[in-house]
Order: sequence, then structure tokens, then C-alpha cells
Amino acid sequence: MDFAFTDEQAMIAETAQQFFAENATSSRTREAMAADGFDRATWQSFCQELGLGGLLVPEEFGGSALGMVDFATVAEAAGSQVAAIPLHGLAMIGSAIAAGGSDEQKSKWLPQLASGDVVASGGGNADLKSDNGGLSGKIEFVPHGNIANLFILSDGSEAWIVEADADGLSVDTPVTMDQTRPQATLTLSNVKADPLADGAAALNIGKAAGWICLAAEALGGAQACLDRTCEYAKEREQFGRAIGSFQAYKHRLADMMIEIEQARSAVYWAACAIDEGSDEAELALHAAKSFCADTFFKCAGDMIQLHGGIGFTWEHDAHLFFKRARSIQTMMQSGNWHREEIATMILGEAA
Amino acid sequence: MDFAFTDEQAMIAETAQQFFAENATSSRTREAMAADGFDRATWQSFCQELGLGGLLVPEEFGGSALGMVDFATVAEAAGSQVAAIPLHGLAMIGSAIAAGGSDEQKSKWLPQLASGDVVASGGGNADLKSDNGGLSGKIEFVPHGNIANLFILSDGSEAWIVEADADGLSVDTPVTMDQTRPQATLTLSNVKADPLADGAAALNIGKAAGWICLAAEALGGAQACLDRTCEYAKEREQFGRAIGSFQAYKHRLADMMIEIEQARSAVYWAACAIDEGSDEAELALHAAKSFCADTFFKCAGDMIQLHGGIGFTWEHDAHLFFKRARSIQTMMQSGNWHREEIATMILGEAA
Amino acid sequence: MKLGFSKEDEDFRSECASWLNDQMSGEFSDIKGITTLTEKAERRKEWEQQLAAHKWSCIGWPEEWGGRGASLAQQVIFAEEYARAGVPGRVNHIGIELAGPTILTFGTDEQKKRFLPDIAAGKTIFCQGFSEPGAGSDLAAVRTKGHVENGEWVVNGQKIWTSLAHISDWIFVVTRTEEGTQGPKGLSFLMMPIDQEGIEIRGIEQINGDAEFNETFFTDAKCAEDSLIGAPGDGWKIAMGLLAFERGVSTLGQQMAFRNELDEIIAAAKSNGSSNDPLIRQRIAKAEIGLRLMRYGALRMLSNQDHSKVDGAALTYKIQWATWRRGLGELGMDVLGQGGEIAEGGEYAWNTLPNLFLYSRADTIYGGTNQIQRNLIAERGLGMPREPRGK
Amino acid sequence: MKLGFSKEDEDFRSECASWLNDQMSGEFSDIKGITTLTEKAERRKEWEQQLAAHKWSCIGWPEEWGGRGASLAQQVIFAEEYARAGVPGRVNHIGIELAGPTILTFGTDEQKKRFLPDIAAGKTIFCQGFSEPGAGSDLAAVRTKGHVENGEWVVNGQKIWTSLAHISDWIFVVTRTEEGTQGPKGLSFLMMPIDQEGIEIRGIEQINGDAEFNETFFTDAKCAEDSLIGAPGDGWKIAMGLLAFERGVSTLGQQMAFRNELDEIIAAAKSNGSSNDPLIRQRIAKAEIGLRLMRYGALRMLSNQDHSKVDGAALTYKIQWATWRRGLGELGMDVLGQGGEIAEGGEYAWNTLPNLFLYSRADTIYGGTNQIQRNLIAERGLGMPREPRGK
Repeated sequence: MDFAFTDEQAMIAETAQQFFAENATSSRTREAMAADGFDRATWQSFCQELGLGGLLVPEEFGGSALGMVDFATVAEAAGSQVAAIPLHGLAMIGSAIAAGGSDEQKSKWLPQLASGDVVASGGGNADLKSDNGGLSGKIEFVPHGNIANLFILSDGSEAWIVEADADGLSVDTPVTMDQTRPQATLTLSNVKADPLADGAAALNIGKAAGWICLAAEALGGAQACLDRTCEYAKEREQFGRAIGSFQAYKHRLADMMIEIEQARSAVYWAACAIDEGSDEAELALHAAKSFCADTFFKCAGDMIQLHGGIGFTWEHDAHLFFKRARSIQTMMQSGNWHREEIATMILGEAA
Repeated sequence: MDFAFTDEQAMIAETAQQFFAENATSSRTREAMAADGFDRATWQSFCQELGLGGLLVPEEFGGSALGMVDFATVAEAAGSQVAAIPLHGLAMIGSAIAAGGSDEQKSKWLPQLASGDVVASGGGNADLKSDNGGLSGKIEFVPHGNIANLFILSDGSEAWIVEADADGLSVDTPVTMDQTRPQATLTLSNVKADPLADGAAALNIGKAAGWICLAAEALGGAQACLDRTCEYAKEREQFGRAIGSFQAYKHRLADMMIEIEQARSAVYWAACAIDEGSDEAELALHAAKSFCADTFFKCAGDMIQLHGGIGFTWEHDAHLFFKRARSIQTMMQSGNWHREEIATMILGEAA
Repeated sequence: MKLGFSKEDEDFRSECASWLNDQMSGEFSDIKGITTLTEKAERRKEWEQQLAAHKWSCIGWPEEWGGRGASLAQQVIFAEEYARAGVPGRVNHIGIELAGPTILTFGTDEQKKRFLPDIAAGKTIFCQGFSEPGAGSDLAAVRTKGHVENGEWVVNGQKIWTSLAHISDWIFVVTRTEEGTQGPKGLSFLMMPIDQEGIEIRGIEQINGDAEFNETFFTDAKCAEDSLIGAPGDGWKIAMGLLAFERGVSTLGQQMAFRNELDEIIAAAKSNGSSNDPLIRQRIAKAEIGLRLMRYGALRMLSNQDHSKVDGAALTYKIQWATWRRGLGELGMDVLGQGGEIAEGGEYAWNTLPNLFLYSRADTIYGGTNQIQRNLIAERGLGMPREPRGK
Repeated sequence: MKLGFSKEDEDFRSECASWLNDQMSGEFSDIKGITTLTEKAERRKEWEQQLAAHKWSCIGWPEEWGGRGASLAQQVIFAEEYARAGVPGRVNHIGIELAGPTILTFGTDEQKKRFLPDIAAGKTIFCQGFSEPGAGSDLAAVRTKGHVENGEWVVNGQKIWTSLAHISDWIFVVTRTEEGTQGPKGLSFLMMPIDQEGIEIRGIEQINGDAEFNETFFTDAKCAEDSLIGAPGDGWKIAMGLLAFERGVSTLGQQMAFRNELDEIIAAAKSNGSSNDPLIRQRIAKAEIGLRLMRYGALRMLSNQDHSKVDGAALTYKIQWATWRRGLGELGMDVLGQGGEIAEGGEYAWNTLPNLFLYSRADTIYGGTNQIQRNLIAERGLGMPREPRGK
């Protein structure tokens, strides 16, 4: 039992923090927002120069086979810059194929995922129909689906690999509130689909990786909201004093920190629980996703409020955090849904 | 349309405030708490010297036939001193008999209620059984049931007058958290019961009067918590300053006031709506009961917190407010229940 | 204490409802239902003039200045019916509700003659220049400077959050006219024509993609010497008086707009089935309670004739509605679920509920942040010691 | 980063669980399950000695002073098993967790010899004299005075919230020993025997009817000159060091007690059907999440070896658990419904959940109110400017 980063983990965390601070800058993110929501330059550097695209990919397929804890430190860093990159899809699809793909599927896709040559995403709908290897149906809210080359789609029990250029697949991308992660609608009409060897295993770990990614991004985002607001509080004066010297202001900052510290425990508890195969893992994932999303939303809202008028402008970055926080709350089930799952574990189904 | 007190209403309110401040003192209330939870001296003065026992009773039966607005000002004043008096029973039973009693029932009981010679309370249980004029069953949580001479009991549709000394009735009084309003358990075994002429009318107005009483008491209690905490905040120093000069402390006081002002609107909206027979009355009652109870609980909790250690002692009055607030939250249905009633009005029954 | 309206008042209600509905289904049907402040501004100026032509422009004003000297009850009714009929907000809100009453109270006869008829007639649109960058909620920190030169006021500086400045004719500005003064002293209250070289307006893009607010730059901007309201140095007093007008009858119209927003949430919940979720049901019930209490709080505040005491309902009103509405924005999104993330057109432009979610974050900031409101409540309402100013 | 325990640690868990369960089903079954601090105090002193006799009294202390020099993992395990077995709280908690470590860190060899063996053996029960009436959470405002006279310290003043003083043998007091000093300067840290004429203890009745806390009056109270820990004037530094010990492994034992409370709520909800109420389900899930995060926060804090940076988990821990537990008290009552208002015996004495509801209001006050905690977090954790002191 030692609930602190190893030296290696601390190093990855620091590297990632520095990388995203330098690459996923506000101006790059805003360029991506004005286009297709994909900061290609950052993603390319991330996968290739930094070599972190293969974080969750086994070594034999070009990855570094690290654990969820390592991945969480990276997602946290990406979240702290609201980076417009398809990290969520990488985590979900990379771990899903690694866990549930055939050898052929693994060796075909995993190296390309690790290198960033292929961008992946996924989604599900219980009404998806499979008929003679052809998949039909509609899947909404596929994150970064607009720029993905590869999808894993699921009806909740089976999972299929679908390539973006397959016949019969159309990808529509409406404008989304959070422009750093567009959400596409896929319409499939008898689309060629390659079933994963072990769909259940793939879905299981893919979902876990997705939740960890969102929770860790939320943690990083919340911490960034607090850090940036603290900086502002020290510089900005009102009524002749730094606004950070006003007690009510201080107390709101303190309240942010209290939540964030818990969110931090949640993310790394859940990540450890997955890495160690703990029987707490499921509970930890629900706790992490719901708690961290709420913490981020609270902190981003407070960031706007504590900046006053400027926090409400397009020019200021506060809204990037605020909109990301909201979208994380809604992605992969709401907080209430996750808490109800926990309630069911504790209390059984409601009568 | 004029949502301000008439001169007469303002006068009644002021008289009641002064009366309870002078009579229902902390030491008298604590004496009552140590005994049977009934401050007889205050009640006697209230009914006889002040003549307010007949506030809701028609003039022909010895009352002054005022409205719910007038009554609410009195209940607010009683609540602000956590007076240990059976005002809730008087309001419910007085208005119930006035609305649903036969002429005989009215002339027998209303004058005695107005004079304070008879103390009344009531309660209900759908399982109450009536057989040849004999009532059997069990009714819990009858406020001040331990000292009442007269009950109106109901199965939800019919209502009966039962005298406390009737054969077959036993009254048990457990220790309650709020010692200023004990809650009795009545066990009835074929008890002589006199059905009210119009049970539905009686229950309808009785319930409304009970809710108004609780909401107004809660308003008065919450305001007293704020007033007393403000006094303390001006006197008490810490870190070399009056604690009321600390911004976070000020903001909590402000938050109390924000809630209390809404609670005040709620009480007098509901009282007016009943007096004017408005079709908003039902919604207003649910709003007032739930909102005021929550406001009081919040303010009483804050009163303890903002007094620091001393607020947590038996010696200080804060716990009287805190316990009263909690008991008001639970009496005559929870806040969630009342809000669900409102939701049903707006959204229909949940599927 | 009485909540019901008299027979005469109900007749008045029918009269204004009928006129407003005629307009919204007839000549002005093209502006019905607009909820933003900026859309179709020119048509809405015509609407101001239509209101004036039928004496509905400022019914609470005295008859001699274009009003009807309407009773409180009638003003309440008109505000309610106005919003109920789906009429969009007044682009001359600031002229009618703030500038007009300020001139009525503090202006000279000549100023009244010069401004009031045109405001009443919908010919002069006003906006408000209070906040400054760096001053935030602190009006006493105003640094925009004014001085008299050649019989004119000359103003230099910058205002921010000047809502609707780009469609307005006049702006009232609080300026520092006594050099070397600090805080509330040495401020003056000026009326300035906007269409002049010395005034430049730049839109501020907001988080919802709209640009309702502006920055307004003053570079040797000019106005006649008698555009000063009150005496030099009275600026603080007049600004405070004006802020009190903000809590007038128009709050009830604002509440009717809130009513429409809540109704849209209720309809969405019924339509997508979230109305069956007990958690959503509780929140909708709480929102309904909050809105009702806002209404009765406003009626208490408007009915209150005892100005000797602090009016708790009035003092707490701003933070109450702003916080309620911010919560409403979150409720709306929770009812919509993930679908609330999607804009329906191909642009970054939002339907009522997502827009409410984004826009309402400003409600707790402009016009005095929630923090400033709590300070005021504690200090003015509860007698707590003032926050020490620095330096 | 690793959460699992090693095989050796799990063996250690079995060992202590088995010993504790034997005790609680055997010789000390009469104290099993007690949740208050005051009940059966004499038997619980015997229990302290029983722990000591089997070397379980202070396993984290060095072996030479009666401990086992146990690893962090072992201490975590012992704390968890202790609470899991239903063993009541340590009446010498303050001696073991605060006084002992303080003496170990700041005391002389002689003081260690004089105090540590008896504390470890359960023969010397300690209590804590920090707070004073009128000083509240402000330790720097201490007014109790101490001076040396005839080779002894003589102390005059008053302490408050001296938990368990009435069953203790010694008290450590922070006193002002340099006349004319103010604030943190001029304070000293003294150990005083309680059984003497100069010390009077009066119970403070609390809102739940119990009297766990006391006022302690010092009237020419005396202790030997070498009962001073550190140097005269070191009182502030030592007190701050001591407060850091408060966030040690014993927090995990405290959490296991919280676990039992939450489990009682869960059982009550299942038994009365409120477990079907979606609102209650959400709140129970939130409470469960909060408790788990408390555990992992504590493990982060205990695992953290980097003392160069502020430890956020440690800094926020007090307010986190206190606020969580106050909410738990409200949840418990809401699960019980109106029945929670009723005491089962004929006296004003409360079962676990109503008592939790009442008692937990103190959690956010003693040991630094939530307000003070937020100040500390903002100032120490986030570098915000200090609150100016008055005068």
C-alpha cells in the first residue's frame, strides 16, 4: 500500500503537464474550435514526438503498456489545457482492441493508433442491427466522430470495428456547445463491420478507460480553473485591495480546493483499482466520473463568477473550461445515473 | 392588490411580537421543556388577557373572526420565541370545527377553545376504524397530545371529535427531540367519537391552518435566528475585530436574509390566498410549508455554526430553534412530499 | 393585505391584453417571441413608437410627459400582459425605466422638456455608462474624466458592459469631474449623444456567441453644458437613485419572461419523459416555488410604502432572481440531457434553453455581482460593519 | 502507486482482527459498540491498559517507548480493524495521538522517560487545553497566564472544550508566559497534573444532552518547572506541530466509525423502505462516495513523503470530514423521518442516528471551525493574502 506516484509516474505527469501547456495553447485550441475541433499539431506531437499515443497499447504493438494511473496523469494534463484532441477515443478504442481484439485486429490497428495515424472513436446504441456482417442503425454523440478514421460501435453486448470510409456510413457533425470536442452522428446502412473477438471484454475495459479519461480531464480542468482564478485574485484589485484578500472570495477558492482534492483521490483510486483488478473498481469508476464532472462544473462556474464580467467574454478562456465541464457531465451517462448505479450496489434495485 | 399589512394587521403583529417576547422567555420555555412542554402561563395570558385564542373563531362563538393573515402574524411571533404553546392545535381544530362542525359542536367547543379552557390537537391515520360510533386504531405524532383535552381525529375522509378523558383512549408521550412541542401517541379502542357534520370541509381548512401555522412559526424562528446572530456578530470579537466585519460571515448572514425574505413572501402569499379563496391557495400552501421549514432549518443550523462553540451548548438558545426547525420539517409531511405535490400539479403524476 | 385585483383593474387587463395580442398577431407579428435583446433592433424601435402612439409606452409616468399616471396595480397588470403576449423586451428599457425617472426626479424643467417627450415617444433610445474596465462592480472607482471647455462637457475614458450602446441615441455616463477626487466624491452624471466622433463602440463577444454588451470609448467626446443632471459632484447620489428605479414594476415583466423560460423547460421535460424523474420533478417544483416567491416578493416591495425602514424584499431581489435564473439554466440543460449540447442550425447560435444556460452566468455578475449584493445586504440590511477599503 | 496490501500486511490484519475480536467477545464485551466518548470511562481505562499489555496501545511509536515501530500499512490496518471490531474510541486518544508524539518530537530525554511509558501503558490519560472562552478558534488570543514562582509554574485562567478533562490525569495547556505579548509570541506549552486544588473542571451540557466537553479553571494551578515542553515562548510552534499529528493514522479509525454510522443509515433505509426513494438513493450514494474519497484522501496524505509542498489532501481533510458528517446526520434523520424525533427510552438520550444528527453540528466547529479551515486553505494552500487582524 503506497498511494503516491512512483518516480516514473511523477515524471510522466510532469512531462505531460509541460507538453500540453506548451502545445495546447489557447490560440491553438481556438483555431481548432473555429475549424473541426481537432488540434492536429498537438496530437501529432503527442503521439509521435512525445510517444504517448501508445500509453495503453501493449509493447508488442508499438505501445508502452503503461497502466491507467499513468494514463490518468496524461488525461489530467490534457484537461488542464482543454486540449482539442481525440484522447478519449484513443483511450477507449485502444484499450478495447487490446483487450478484446483478435491478434489480427490488434496488429492491424494498435500500431496505427499509437502512432496517431489513425484517430479512433466509438459509441453505442442498443438498437443497432447486425445482419450478415452488415451493421445498420444510428449512433449519436460520437466524440470527435467527425475526424475519426476508425470506430468501435456496440449494441451493448457485441462490438464491431467500422472504418470511417466504409460504404453506407454517413457522419454528420452538428455544432456543439463545447467546440473542443465535436460530437458526430453516425448513420449506418448495412455497413461492413468486423466483430471484435471478445466484445464483452472490449466494452468493459473501453468503458472504464473512457470514464477514467473524462474524470481525469475533469480533474485537470478543475485544477486549472482554480489555479487561474488564484492568479487573477492576486493581481486584480477592487476597493483598493487584491480581491484575493476578501474573505468571501478566499472561501470560495477554498471550497474549490476541497472538492478538487477529493476529485484527485477519486481519479487515482479508480485508476489504481483498475490496474490492480480490485473488486472496488466498478464503484470507484462511478464515483470518479460523477464526482469529478461535478467538481469541474462547479469550479468552471466559479471561475466565471470570480472573474466578474471578463469571465463572461468569448475572449477569456473561462468559457472553454465551462463548456468542457458541461459536456463531460453529459458524456457517458449523467452523475445521477452513476450514483444510482452505486445506490443499486448498496441498496439493491429500487422497488 | 396591495400586498402590505393593513394598519390593523400591523398592530396585531406588533402586539403579538411584544407579548411573546415578554412572556415566552427562554426561562419559561425551559421550565416547560423540563416538564410537559406546555408553558401554561403564557398560554393563559395569550387566550384570556390578550384575547387572541379566538382569532380564527367566529364572533358568535366568542372569537374575533380574523383571517389567516392575522393568524400568521401571531404564529410568526410565537415562532420567534419558540413558545411552548399548543397554537398549532388551536389553529387546526378551531378552524376545522368552525368550518365543519354542527351548530351544537361549534357552540360547545369553540368558546372553550377561544378562552383556552380547552386545549385541542389532532391527527390522522387511514387505518382508523369506526364502528357504531366507536373509534379504534392508533395515531402517532399528535402535537401536544399529552396536554390536550380535545382531539379531532381523521381517517383522511371523515373526522371525529374525541375527548381526552374518553374511555378506551390512552395517550402515551415519548421524549421528543423538540421538547417545546411533545408528540403523543394515541391508542383508541372503541372510543366514543362524535363525527363532524362536514368532515371534508373541516379537514381541508384544518390542514391549511396547520400548514400556515408551521410555515409562519418557521418564518418567525428563522428571523429570530438571524436577528440573534446579527447581535452576536456585532458584539463578539475575534482576531481583534467584530466577527460581523468578516466578509464570509457577512455573506452567510446575507444568505439567511435572502431566504427569509422569500419565506416571508411565501407565508403571506399562502395566507392571503386562503383568505381570498384564490385558486393558487393549494400551491401556495405547499410552497410555504416546504420553503419556510427549510429556511428555518438552514438558519438555525447557521445560528449554531456562526456562534461557534457556545452555540452548541444546552445553555444557549440556539438548540431550541434548531430542534424546532427540524420538527417543523417533519410535521405534516416532508418538504419533498410538498414539492412532489407541486410537481404533480405542473407535470401530472409520474409514470 | 390583498392579492386580488379589482373589477376595474381586470377590465384594464383585458384592454391591454387585447391590444397587445392584436399587435402581435397583426402588424408586429414579425417580432413576437424574440428573447434576445439585440435581434431585429430596427423593427423594435418602430415598436417603441407604436407603443407610444397608443399611450402604452410609459404608463407609470405622469400624463403631462406622455404617461397615464397608472396605478401600481395597473402597472403590474401591464407588465404581466406585455410579457404574456410574447412581446419582446423593450429596446428602450433604459430610457423608460431608468433615464426617464432619473430626469423626472433630478432634472430641471428644461431637461424634462428636452428629453422626456422623445423618450416617451420612442424616438430617443438610451443606454447606460456606469461600469469601467478595472472598476468592476465598484462604481466609486470610476476614472472616466469630464471637464467643461468652451461651454461644453468634454469626456475621456472608457465604459464597459454598455448594453445596447450600438443601437442607442444617448448614453448617460458617470464621470469624474473633480480632479484629484477619489471614491464617491467628485462624480457627475452626464447625458451624451452617441452619434459623434468622440464616441466609439465595440461589441464584446460573449460566451454564447452573441454581442449584446459593448465597450464604449470616449475621446474628447462632447455634450452641451446643460446635459449635466443635478449639480457637479451629485453623480453618486443620482446613480444610487437610478439604481433604485431598477427595482420597479419592470421586474414583473422580467418575471413573465422567466415564466416563459420555465414553461419551456416544463414542456421539454414532458416531451422527453424526464418529467417522470423524481429528481427533475423536485427541481422543477423548486423552480416554480422560486418564481412564485419572486412575484410575491416584488409585490411586497412595490406595495411597501414605509420607506423609513430597509426594505428586505427590495434589497435581496437582485441576487434572488439572478441566482434563481442561473439555476434555471442548469435545470434546462439537465432536462435536455446530452441533446442540449447540440445547436440546431449550422451556426454557433442557441435555442432558448441552451442560451439561457450560457447567458444566465452573466446574471449573477452584471449590475453588481452576487458577492457585492451580499455585502450590501449584510451592511445595509443587517447593520454589519463595512468592509475596510484598502490603502 | 499501489492500493493493495502485501501478504505480510494481510497476515498482520488477521492477527490484530483476531485479537480484537477475542477481546470484544470475551473480557471486554461489555464495552463493545459504545459510540460516545464518555460512557463507561473506568472500564475503558482498563481497556487502555489491556491494549498496552499486548503491545497494541501505540503501535506506531518506536519500540523503545512501548510501540512496535509499525509501518504505515500496518497502522492503517490496525486502525481499520480496531473500528471494524466495534471497539469503542480510545479514552487516551489525546495521550497516544497528540501528547505522546509531541513529547517524542519536542521533549527532553527526561520528559520522554517521565511521560511516554505511562502514556503507552494506559496509566496516564491526557486532555488538551487550547481553546479559551472569547478566543474561539483563535489560538493566538490565549489569555491564560503562566509564570515561574519558587521553582514551579503557576497558571491562572480558563480553558474551554477540554474534552474528557474529568477523566484525565494530565492536561497540556498553552499559556501566555511573557507578559505584555500578543498573538503567537510569548506562549508556552505546559504539562499539568489535573488532580490538584488549583484546577476545577465543570462539564458543559451539549445540545444532545451529553456533557463530553468541559470548562477547566486554573487558579494558581501548579506544575514542576520542567513540565515545560520546549523553551518558554515555543508554545505556538509546538501547538502547530501537535495539530499536524491530529491528521495521522487515527483518522482512518475515525472513518471506520463513520462507516458504521453510514451502515446504520443504510440498514434503516432498507428496513423502512426509504431505500426505494430516488432522492434518498442519491444521497446515500453521495455519502458513500464521500466516505470512500475520505479514505483515499487519507491514504494519499499518509503516503505523501514530499513535505516540501503543501499537502492539499491534509489541508482540506478537517473540513471535508466535518462537513460530510454533518450531512450524514441530516441524511440519517431524513431516512428515519418523523420517527427520528422520538427518544426510545424515557429520557433525553439518543440512539446513534439522532445523536449523530445533533452531535455532528459540533464537528464543523471544534478543532477550528469550517470558516477558519477555509481561511487556512486559502492562505496556506492557495497563497491568498492573510486576513488583516483588527486594531
